[in-house]
Amino acid sequence: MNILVVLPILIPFVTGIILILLWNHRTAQRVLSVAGSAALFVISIILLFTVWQDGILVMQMSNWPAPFGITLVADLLSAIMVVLAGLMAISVAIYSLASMDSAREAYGYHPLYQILLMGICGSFLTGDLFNLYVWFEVMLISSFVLVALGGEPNQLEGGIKYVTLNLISSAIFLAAVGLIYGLVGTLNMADLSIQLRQSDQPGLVLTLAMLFLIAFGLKAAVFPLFFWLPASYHTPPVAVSAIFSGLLTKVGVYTLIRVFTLLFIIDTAYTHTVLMVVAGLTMLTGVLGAASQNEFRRILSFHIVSQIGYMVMGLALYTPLAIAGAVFYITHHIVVKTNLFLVSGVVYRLRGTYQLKKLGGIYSLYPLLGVLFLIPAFSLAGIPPLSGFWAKFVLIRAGLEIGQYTIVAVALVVSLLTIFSMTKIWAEVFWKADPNIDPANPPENPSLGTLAGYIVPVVALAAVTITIGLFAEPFVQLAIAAADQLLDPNQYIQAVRPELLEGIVQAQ
Amino acid sequence: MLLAVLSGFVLALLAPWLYKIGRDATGWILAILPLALFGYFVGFIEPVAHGEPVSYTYTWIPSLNVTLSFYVDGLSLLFSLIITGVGTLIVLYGSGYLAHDKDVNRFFVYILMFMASMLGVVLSNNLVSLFVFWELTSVTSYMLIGYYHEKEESRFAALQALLVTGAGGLVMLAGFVMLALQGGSWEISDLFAQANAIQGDALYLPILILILIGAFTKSAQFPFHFWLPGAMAAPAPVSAYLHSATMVKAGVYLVARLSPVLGGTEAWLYAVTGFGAVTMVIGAYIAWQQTDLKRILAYSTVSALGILMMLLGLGSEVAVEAAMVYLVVHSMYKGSLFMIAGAVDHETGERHITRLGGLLKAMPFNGAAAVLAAASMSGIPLFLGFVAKELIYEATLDAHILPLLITILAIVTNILTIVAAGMVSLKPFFGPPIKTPKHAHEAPWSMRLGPITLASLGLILGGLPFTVEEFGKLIASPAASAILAEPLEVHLHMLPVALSTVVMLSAVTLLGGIGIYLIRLPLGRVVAPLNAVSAVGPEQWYKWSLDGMMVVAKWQTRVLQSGYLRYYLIITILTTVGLAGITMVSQGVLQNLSAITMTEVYLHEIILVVVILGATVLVLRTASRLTAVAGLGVVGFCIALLFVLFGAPDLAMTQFSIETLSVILLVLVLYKLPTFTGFSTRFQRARDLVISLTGGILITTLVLIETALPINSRLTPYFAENSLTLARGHNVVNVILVDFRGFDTMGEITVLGMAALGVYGLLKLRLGQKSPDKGIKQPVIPHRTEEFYTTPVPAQEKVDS
Amino acid sequence: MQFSVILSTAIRYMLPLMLIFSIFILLRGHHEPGGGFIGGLVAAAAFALYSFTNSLTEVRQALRVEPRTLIGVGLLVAVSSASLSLFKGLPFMTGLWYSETLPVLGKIGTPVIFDMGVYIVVVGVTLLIIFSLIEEG
Amino acid sequence: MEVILAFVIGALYTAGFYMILRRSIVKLILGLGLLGHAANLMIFTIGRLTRASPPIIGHEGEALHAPFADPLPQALILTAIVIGFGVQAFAIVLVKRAYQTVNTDDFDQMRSTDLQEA
Repeated sequence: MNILVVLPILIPFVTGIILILLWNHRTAQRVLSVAGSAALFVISIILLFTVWQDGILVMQMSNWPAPFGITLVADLLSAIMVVLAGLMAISVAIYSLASMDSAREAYGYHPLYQILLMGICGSFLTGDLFNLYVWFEVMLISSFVLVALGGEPNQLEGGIKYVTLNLISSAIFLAAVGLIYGLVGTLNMADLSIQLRQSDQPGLVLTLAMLFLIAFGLKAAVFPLFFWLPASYHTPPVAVSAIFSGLLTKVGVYTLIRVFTLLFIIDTAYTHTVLMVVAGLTMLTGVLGAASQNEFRRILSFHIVSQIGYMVMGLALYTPLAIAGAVFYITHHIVVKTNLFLVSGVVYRLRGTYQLKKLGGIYSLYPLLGVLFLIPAFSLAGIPPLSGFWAKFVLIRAGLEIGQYTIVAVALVVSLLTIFSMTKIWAEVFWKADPNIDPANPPENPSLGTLAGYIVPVVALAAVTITIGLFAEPFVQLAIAAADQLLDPNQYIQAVRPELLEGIVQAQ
Repeated sequence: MLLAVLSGFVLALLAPWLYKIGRDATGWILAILPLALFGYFVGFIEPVAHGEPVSYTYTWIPSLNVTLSFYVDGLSLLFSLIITGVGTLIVLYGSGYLAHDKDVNRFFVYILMFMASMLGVVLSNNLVSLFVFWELTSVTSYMLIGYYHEKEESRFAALQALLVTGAGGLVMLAGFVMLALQGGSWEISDLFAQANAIQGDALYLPILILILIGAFTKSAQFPFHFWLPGAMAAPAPVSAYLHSATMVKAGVYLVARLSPVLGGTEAWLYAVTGFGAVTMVIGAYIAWQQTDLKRILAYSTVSALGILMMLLGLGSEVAVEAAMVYLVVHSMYKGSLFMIAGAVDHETGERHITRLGGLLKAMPFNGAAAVLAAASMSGIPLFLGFVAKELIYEATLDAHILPLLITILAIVTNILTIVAAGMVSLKPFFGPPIKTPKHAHEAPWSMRLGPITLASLGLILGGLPFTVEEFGKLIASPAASAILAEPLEVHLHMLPVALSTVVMLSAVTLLGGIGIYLIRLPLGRVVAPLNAVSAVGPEQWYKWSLDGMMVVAKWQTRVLQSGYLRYYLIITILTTVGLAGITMVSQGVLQNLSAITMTEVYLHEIILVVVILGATVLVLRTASRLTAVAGLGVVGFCIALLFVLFGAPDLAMTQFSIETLSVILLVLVLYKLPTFTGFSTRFQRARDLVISLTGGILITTLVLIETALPINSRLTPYFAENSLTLARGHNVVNVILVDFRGFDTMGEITVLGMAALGVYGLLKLRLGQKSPDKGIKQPVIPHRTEEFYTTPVPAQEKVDS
Repeated sequence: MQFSVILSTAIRYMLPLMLIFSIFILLRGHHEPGGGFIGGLVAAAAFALYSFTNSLTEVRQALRVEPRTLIGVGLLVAVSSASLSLFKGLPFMTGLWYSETLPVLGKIGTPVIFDMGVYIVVVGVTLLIIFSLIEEG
Repeated sequence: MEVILAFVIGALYTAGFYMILRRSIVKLILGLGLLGHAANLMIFTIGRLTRASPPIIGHEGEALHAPFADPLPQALILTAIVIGFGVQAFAIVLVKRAYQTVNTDDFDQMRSTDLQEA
């Protein structure tokens, strides 16, 4: 037992509680929010290193042996996800200090932010299917509130769609959990892995797999379930968009990877073919959606959808290299996508709009900001040697290795279209001359130094992107090791409770 | 070697700071690096010409077989010398050309990065590293072409170049990966030995096509050639460097590099030679009809690249040797002519040859350089261009396929090339002076050095028997041997040893060129109608595909992201039913339905069920909000009763209290909302009912099947056994809630808490309007005065964002 | 809403009774149907009723703490009881039981305290929602 | 009884789906409420029905003795009910606020966040 497993949930939880108790103390809230996020980041890194060194970490909640209680499990994938959550947490927390308006701060932005993190970390760490539902709900309710907090008309409109579709997803998830319990009588994922593999109702298991695909696919915003995302992600303050864009859909992807490597592997030819189709269509529709947009954050939102397709593609290919590709892709994508939203926020801070038509001239005035945009943008587009290139390279290679030419072709086309829409932002926002230049009334152009709260996280995340790109080896190794774990569910089961494996032996 | 390749990147990053110190002298300082690198590579000439290639390997990403491995043989050395040599002159030239431009430091950054990337391309032995550098050249060229980024034309050209070469690059990447997988190695030098295996594989043809597409886009081969003239929106130094001497040759380099692996087959011969030949003719034909100095040069570059490709496709000893000599010749004359064109443009403000003339007096140095370069371009004896042209004819006459046709095409191309040479050198500098927008004067030294050096090199190398031979022995032949993967013995001669067909062809070409030059204006008018064809040319294809993509994108987004929540829901429901339903049917799950058995039912249970169904119908049909809420409440209470009946008192109590709360809440909130209005048509209602029914049927089926199966809870016996003894509670449900699965409850109360905070925040905080002050942070609102928000705000106007 | 004086007085006296009843439900929850959730709802209902007959200010005075703070405190109680075991080197939420039986409370252990946390949160949540809606008008 | 309830659940789901497909935002909320009921009843039924033996250990016994209702689905539903309540309470208020800003019950008036600005 290792306390590290539960800390990523406890730290934001306790921080959030204290922030609720310090409701009217703005300064204390700001300090604590950053401190809590920093603590989460530090602990997450320690967790990852421990898992990397000692193998999968497990904690049986309330000390009941699996499968009877709730088990927390940190394998490499979980640990990686938690580290990413920690990194985003601290980056966006700092960014929020500068960008969040005091009105929203006064109505619980900081505690909600922490509880959101708690829900995200809980989703990554739990080894129990129903408990996963609970963490999903924790995450969702916080995100619901964050989307709508402030009550601007756009927020409310987008919020309703966001809330409704996610509630549907939760309802399907809950129903599927009930059905799974009714079928095999257990909720622990390790135990489920065994029971579902040995079920005498394989057809029913596959049917339930489809329900989970829908429930998690909706959270991950895959085709054709992504509508809530472009409808809402551009409505809240940019810090909220940023943390959402980085982490929320990735929780969906994480759970897809989890259940389709651990639970539903009874007929991968069937399930993963469905996933492959989903992946291809998600990539395409997402990027085409982005191409048709003319607003900074909407383009970025559609790109989230498109990129999710790549991650699902890795899962669908279902080879060690492909899964490693998916894991690497998630790592890269979270950093890059969050950063792009942060940059959009800086531009908004400077010009007060996200409309490409009304923007321009940023590169001439702020060359550094231009570079800070180009790093994540080119990375997203897969330009080497940035992180996104390696992510795409691994997936393309994995696809070609097993002769899946169609999906590779789609991935390449989408890659080109990604370049297209990233350069569109670049050309319109940064290169083009500022369309509103009014010589009589020049716009205020604060130096970037005065925007330190905005710029520091952007620089840090850009540095991470470059590091992952230039020194990709350890990250690739990590992804490959995570993939090896994922493709051998017995490792997971062994770590949760070795006795469970006896069930397999007897059955064989 | 690693330092040699990467130093350019490092210096690029330092350039802005150096510029702050060095100002106008920065170019001279920065030029030291390419010059030093040039010297460094000169040091390789002797050993490479005599011995084995040198290779260096540095680990990078071993898990993916990616190494930073560099391979110096004749081929990569020749390219490295061009890149660094011309690079030195370009950095100087650029510093003069852009001296008064505020963004000149950015030029330095990108040009140095480009140079380093280009070095990486030609030196990399690892396919992935090569691709990395390859893409970097695309990206840096994007930034360079878009240097004058406030002009729409520049942005368009930059994007066009990036998309065309980027698309090719991505296709090529697939080819690379397949090549490496088939060949069993990611190192090019290892693949040489696998040539037979690769060429025998079923995937050979796809691999070849994919890689050639990459090379053809980069080297502006037909039908991808159009981006190159477009790229003339770039400043002159960029055109001189990227679009004549280096980047566009990357495709040529790649074809040459992979010749030993992929070359020698019929497919190779036809594809590379064919596309090369077509490109060379088309390029030359369009070139002489242009009037813009840079566009003439751009199309003639396309033509030259076609010649190079064609020669590599022919693949004979003499063809490859010709390619290498011509490559060097072209880099020198074309680089110098681009710089001269830039200087003319820079100093006169004009680059249309029809409006230029008699500049020799004002610009003697550039004029002289132009004449020298044009002479080499025209292939006049004593210039290296002549040597190249002789070799080209030798190669075409000797071709394996259609030697006559290819030779004729080559002659036509060369004749038109001579015309173009005359147009860019004679027309602006000789004849009667024409007044130009700016008062013409000679360019500064930084801008003279490059043209003069490169132009005179054609004479220096080609003007003496000794230099020609040494050039062949040390530079061209080692490069050609690398392409053929075997030592070759072709000796270069300054002048032909005997009067042969080749010499005759040269003479014809020269005379033809002069003749056509003289009648070019009337001839141009004669052929003008033919140019209508270009309206449906490849450039249009690019525009059409881009427009087409946008149409599709907008259409699919409008359809999918329609904004109607109900369509989103319909799609979601249908997807769920579809996926799960198809799976159920196809996997034979429905067979289980036969196992359903009816168990006993009591009357009070039936009554409850009827009440539930009745209340549900009421909810559906009533026009009153309150009735609907009441109906919903009845459903909830009846379910609570069911819980009581089936042994779940805790559940029942919770359901009762929650239901009460919900009803209160609904009444409180909905009280003020309007009554229902019928929005939907009868058809929509029928459609929605069918869709909903499919969802209901799916669930019913699943429940029926599952309840017919035997249950075997693996957890419950443990709870039954241990609730009291270990967890000290009689009420097992409560024990599960606070102990066995207490962690769930912790999450649950967190959800509750957040929901309450959300309700609170939603009701109190109303930032109705967009902040008026251009997105600058909301006006600071006193933090503790919550009353500030409690004043109800009237329903706001809808604000679009 | 005009309630008669009798009702208003009755509710005033019912308030403590209902609170005691809610605590009774809370405590017996471990052994009989009941528990923190239902107990909390009963307590909240008491205050809600009170708020129908009295002004919100009075209810707030009777409550003494902000409902928001109750949420925080409840969560804090829950998480503290759950964390105790960590200090003993046991997994999170492991039930620790005081060996003696206390009067009224009976056997006391961390799961019971956790349930009290639930109770407080539920009171806070319910009241926060109701108060906000009432203030909204 | 399970068979009958299976159809009741199906009916509730159908009604719920139908309601959320309306253009009225108020009906959306009612539909979500119906779906919540349906899901709870479904899990309850899936856990198999046992009449009148609550899972409470008698004061004389040490453990539960069959027949007893499966306590686990009950605990799960309890959690789900409470979570559902919290989320729905928020959703209700969200709808109310949305109604206040656009001043209509009609969802078709709420498309602006999806559409391009002209």
